Amino acid sequence: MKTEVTVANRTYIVEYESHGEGLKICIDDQAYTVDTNNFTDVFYSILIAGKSYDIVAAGKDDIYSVAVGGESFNVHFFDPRACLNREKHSQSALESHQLISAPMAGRIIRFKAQVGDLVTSNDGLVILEAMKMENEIKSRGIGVVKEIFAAEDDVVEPGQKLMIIE
Amino acid sequence: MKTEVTVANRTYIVEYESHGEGLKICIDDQAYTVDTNNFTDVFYSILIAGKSYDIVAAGKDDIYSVAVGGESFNVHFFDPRACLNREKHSQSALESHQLISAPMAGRIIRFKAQVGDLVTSNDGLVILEAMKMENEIKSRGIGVVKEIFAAEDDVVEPGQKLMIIE
Amino acid sequence: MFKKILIANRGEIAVRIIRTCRELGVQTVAVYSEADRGSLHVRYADEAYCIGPAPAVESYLDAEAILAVARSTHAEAIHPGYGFLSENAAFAKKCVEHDVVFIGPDSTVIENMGNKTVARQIMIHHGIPIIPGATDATEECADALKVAHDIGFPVMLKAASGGGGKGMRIVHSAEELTDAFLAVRREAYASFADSRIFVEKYFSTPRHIEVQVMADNHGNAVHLYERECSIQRRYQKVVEECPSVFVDDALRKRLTKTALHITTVVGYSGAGTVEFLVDQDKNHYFLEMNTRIQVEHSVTELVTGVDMVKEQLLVASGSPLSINQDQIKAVGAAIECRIYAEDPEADFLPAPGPLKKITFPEGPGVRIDSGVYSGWQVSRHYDPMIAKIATWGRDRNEARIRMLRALDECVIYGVKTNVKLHKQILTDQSFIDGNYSTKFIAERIDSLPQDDLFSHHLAIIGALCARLKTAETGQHSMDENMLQQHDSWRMSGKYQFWASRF
Amino acid sequence: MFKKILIANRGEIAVRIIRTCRELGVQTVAVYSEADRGSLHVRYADEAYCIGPAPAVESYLDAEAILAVARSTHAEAIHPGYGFLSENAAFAKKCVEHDVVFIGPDSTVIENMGNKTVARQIMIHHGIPIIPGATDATEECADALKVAHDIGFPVMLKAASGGGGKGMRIVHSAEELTDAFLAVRREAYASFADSRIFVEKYFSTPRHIEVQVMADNHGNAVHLYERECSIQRRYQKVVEECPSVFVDDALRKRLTKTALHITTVVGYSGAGTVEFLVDQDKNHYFLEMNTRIQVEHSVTELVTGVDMVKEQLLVASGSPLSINQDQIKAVGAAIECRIYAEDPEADFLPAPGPLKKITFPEGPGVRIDSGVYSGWQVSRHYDPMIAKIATWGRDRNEARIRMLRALDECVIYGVKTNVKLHKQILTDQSFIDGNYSTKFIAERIDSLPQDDLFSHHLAIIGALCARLKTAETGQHSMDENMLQQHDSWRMSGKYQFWASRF
Repeated sequence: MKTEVTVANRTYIVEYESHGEGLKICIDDQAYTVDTNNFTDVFYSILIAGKSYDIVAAGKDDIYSVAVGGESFNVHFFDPRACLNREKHSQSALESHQLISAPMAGRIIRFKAQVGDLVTSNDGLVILEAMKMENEIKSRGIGVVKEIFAAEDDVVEPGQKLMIIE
Repeated sequence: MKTEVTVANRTYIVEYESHGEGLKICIDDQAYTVDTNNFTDVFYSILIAGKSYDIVAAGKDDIYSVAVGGESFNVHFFDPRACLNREKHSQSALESHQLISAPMAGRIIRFKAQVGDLVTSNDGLVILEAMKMENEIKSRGIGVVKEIFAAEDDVVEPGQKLMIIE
Repeated sequence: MFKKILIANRGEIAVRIIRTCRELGVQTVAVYSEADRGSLHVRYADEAYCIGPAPAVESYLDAEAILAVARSTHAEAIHPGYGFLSENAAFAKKCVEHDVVFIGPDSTVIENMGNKTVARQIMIHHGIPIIPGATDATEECADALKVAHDIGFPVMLKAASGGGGKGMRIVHSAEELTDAFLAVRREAYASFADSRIFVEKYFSTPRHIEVQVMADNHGNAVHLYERECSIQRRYQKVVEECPSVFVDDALRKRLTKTALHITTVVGYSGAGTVEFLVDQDKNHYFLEMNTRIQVEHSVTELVTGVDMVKEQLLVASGSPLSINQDQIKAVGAAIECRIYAEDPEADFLPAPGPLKKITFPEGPGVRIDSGVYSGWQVSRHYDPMIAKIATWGRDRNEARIRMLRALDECVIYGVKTNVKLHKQILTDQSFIDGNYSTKFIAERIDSLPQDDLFSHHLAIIGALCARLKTAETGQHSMDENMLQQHDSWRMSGKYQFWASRF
Repeated sequence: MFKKILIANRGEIAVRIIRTCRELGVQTVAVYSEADRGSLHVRYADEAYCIGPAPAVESYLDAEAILAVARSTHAEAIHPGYGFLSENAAFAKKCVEHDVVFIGPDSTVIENMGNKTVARQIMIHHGIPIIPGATDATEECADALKVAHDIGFPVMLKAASGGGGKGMRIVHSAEELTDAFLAVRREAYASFADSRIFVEKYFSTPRHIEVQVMADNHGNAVHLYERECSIQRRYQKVVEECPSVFVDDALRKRLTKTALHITTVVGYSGAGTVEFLVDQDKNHYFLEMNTRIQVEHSVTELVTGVDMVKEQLLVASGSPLSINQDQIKAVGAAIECRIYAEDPEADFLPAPGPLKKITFPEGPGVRIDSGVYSGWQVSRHYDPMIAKIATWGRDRNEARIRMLRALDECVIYGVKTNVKLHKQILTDQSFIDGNYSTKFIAERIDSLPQDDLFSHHLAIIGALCARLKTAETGQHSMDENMLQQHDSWRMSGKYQFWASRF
């Protein structure tokens, strides 16, 4: 099986096949023979040429959350034919108008930018209070605020859209 | 709902109904209003009139394994109509001829009783080695060994029948 | 000793208190908000009662609701833990009025120490050094400017009723002062309903060192040595140590003597902490006195062997302290790392969510205090602390490498945490040398190290294992809400002001 | 210090050794049997290699397989842990021949101390008291009878190569002797391929007290105080304490002096334990010397603060001990409870099975050493120890009540355990008073307390919750193999002889 995988904004070409109890895998040009052992739901013990690694992994469809040595990664699989196109499409969409959504649940303290405002990189957009803390959501690019979807004092859920910048 | 339940060889009459987030339950003549919270697969937090208990429980059909304050119990539910009859039947069967099965996996070292031997309470029947230890299975009643189903040096699985005593 | 007490808190500190109560045979009553029905403190207590909705102000800060539970359960005393009502003089007073023992000092002591102006005046009166600056708080920008000119820039603006880092700002010049003053005043009012601000001398490489004290109502007062709490992020402690590598015997003698002096003159009772700022030249200045148990009390317990909650209960129930100064020996060294659910890639924003799997470290010299379990959700309503990991060693370096080992053993899956930050701190040469100030994190730990390629490869292998398992069994090992969200917009912590960290 | 070592063991002790290696920056190589692919020591090691099938004789006892892994991984040393090859002189010798450091004393020391006859002769030669009885082992019943008549009944029969309680029997009269002798001889031959038996004086209320020693190759030898190991079931330690409440300063001085004397005269190196029998009148008799780390070393570590595995590695790598006698202070008291998967209702038969859920205690003064995790299976092939729980307190009673608190926090679901037995022991008045001998469990803990009715009611409520959840979600929370089997036939432990407990 051959697929593309992204981890932390890097894309890798992955080829793999089952190999006894484990698997053979080639990531870009690096080949590994992996002995895997899954003892309880999400814990995997991995042996690669005798080296032992403890990995936690779970997910569904094409997205997996993996913890390796105290760090966690989101790993995305792509169908090389269909998905890449979809990805490209959504990226271009993102570039023409940028959607600001709440990264966490919280209460909106204040909008620092209003409809029509020109914002540039690092400009504050929204101040969100969560867990007794005021957090400022900043802009990473240039654009004009097109629409605001919430009001001050609103309690928002994670992922709820707050603002569109064009 | 009304049912019979056995715990550690004692039988209780249990009546219960859902009650909001929890349940109302009457065990023999003792009534409880129970607030239950199941946070993760098998852990239950139980509040009865404010008193807090941490219980681990799982099982299927009519048999549940429950841990309460460091002790574990097997809890059997009975359908008052059908099951009691079945139970009675199997109990009488147990009394006429007693089946000795391996309580754990291990290797049979030796049979201390042979076919035709009369055994009484506390007589040794089989010596089973498990986890580097020799364990003697003893008789709790009187009877004659009718049949032996395994040989010395056999490795047996838990529950495998070893002997019938009549 | 009490027969039964109520614990007016949640999370790890409530569990910590229940542990000692169990050892002393004291029955425990937990109170909980609607968000906390499955919380560990509810599970561990003997009794538990709901006191209101998730927002703290409607539950853990609701004095009437808590006192009603105390009354109906016949709890003889209330342990407030840290945060919430622990330094609320009105609550302490109300407890006494309701004939319930408040486990802490007298309400007037709480009031005096909670009011920075009063506290400073007491210190000045008794000849205890305080930080140069205003001894009176002000709501007026002009006053602030005048003080700043007197003591010279840089100065620190501090909300009079603030604490735990909330409502603080450094100002380097007169130009910056007005904006900063207004911001702090706004935050101070929003958080504490008190707009008064202190202006004080700002030190460039200060150490934050505190002395643990305990006093009973029989005239005994002891210190339990110092804690080094300079490793902070935005005025919030991240790593604490006992003892401080910066404190030599002469300074230790001065610090503990001053702390005991304060304990005596304010008429203290129970466990308290005197916080000092220590400058490069080892001058010490009184900062404040915390009239409650601290988060970081575990390092003191590891080094002295004293169960501080036990002593709190002894004192509150009228017994003398079970230890005198000669019996309190500091043996070895201890370090504590506060493990938070926060996102290091998003400037350490709180990252509430489901703790799908947790494995805590074990083995020699490791102490765990947590209020969570696999399956529990870190709530957005409260402080996102997952656990305190503390290690003890024969010396500081043994404690340090043991902590690194412990952090490596720690598996927390489901939410992002600051574990990697701790590893960075503990392996930084300045930390190893003990050569650091409260600026340490800001100056030394400015960016996350790059992932190495191999960790990406391992992540892919792990993901592939999970994917093949799903394909094989047709079952997802876990539901999808465990997947951590990434947002393409960065969040800044510039406006992060914590009210609930201690 | 070594760069890389191999750990020729499994379970908690392998994990314990890996922990110290990680702290010292020493790479670790684990070896495992086919049954142990998912074992915690495999997961925690840097490298891991399979060395054979589940039976220990084909894997953990296979010296050639282990040395082959050491060679191919360039491991510089082998830590044998306890059990398995740890006291195998031939293996220690073979390591040296293969140019691999054996982490333990010289093979001749292991050989001498492993041979009870030789060990006793050395002790007699150096004027160290031994238990009255034969100094020569015999295979002949007639010899045994003669010795028994000389020293008087009751006598103890002991397999010459035995250990850990296997191959031991008390004989009260000449009539019983023949049968018992033959039984012990048969067991001894089956277990150790050595039919020789010692006959020695049997004491009615003996204490089993051992002294921890450490020596390096630079002429330094120190003791780390004593451990009280009298709480035993069928000659197997169940609860250990440090220090012993029975040992006064005068006895402690004699015990530690004797232990150091032995350490010196046998040319010891590394960590060792000198076991003594102490009678009612506080006379001490040398029993044996264990030339390896003990299960119960954690109580000594808690009280002295010394990481004993670290010292073992230092000594084996040629460094001197990092501590001298003056630096080793005993502070407070520690207790260890060995948590086993065994069925208290079936005479403490091993109860292998799936550890579905485990929650270990946390908080002040608690140390956990385990080799298991939620989801792991306790194998029928090896020792069924789940974990060691150790607690430290300022005094013995604080350690004791802390242990009771810790045991209450401990949730082990899926297999039966001896947790309740520990609670019985720790709340028994004789134990509280410190007034007990090796007969304690046999005499005081003869039957399990009755369940109270309310715990049945709670069990029913719990079962009902699980049943209603199943009905609601249609999912069983766990598979059925977790249900514990009950057999209507009792099993007796009369023939239980453990070869793998230490």
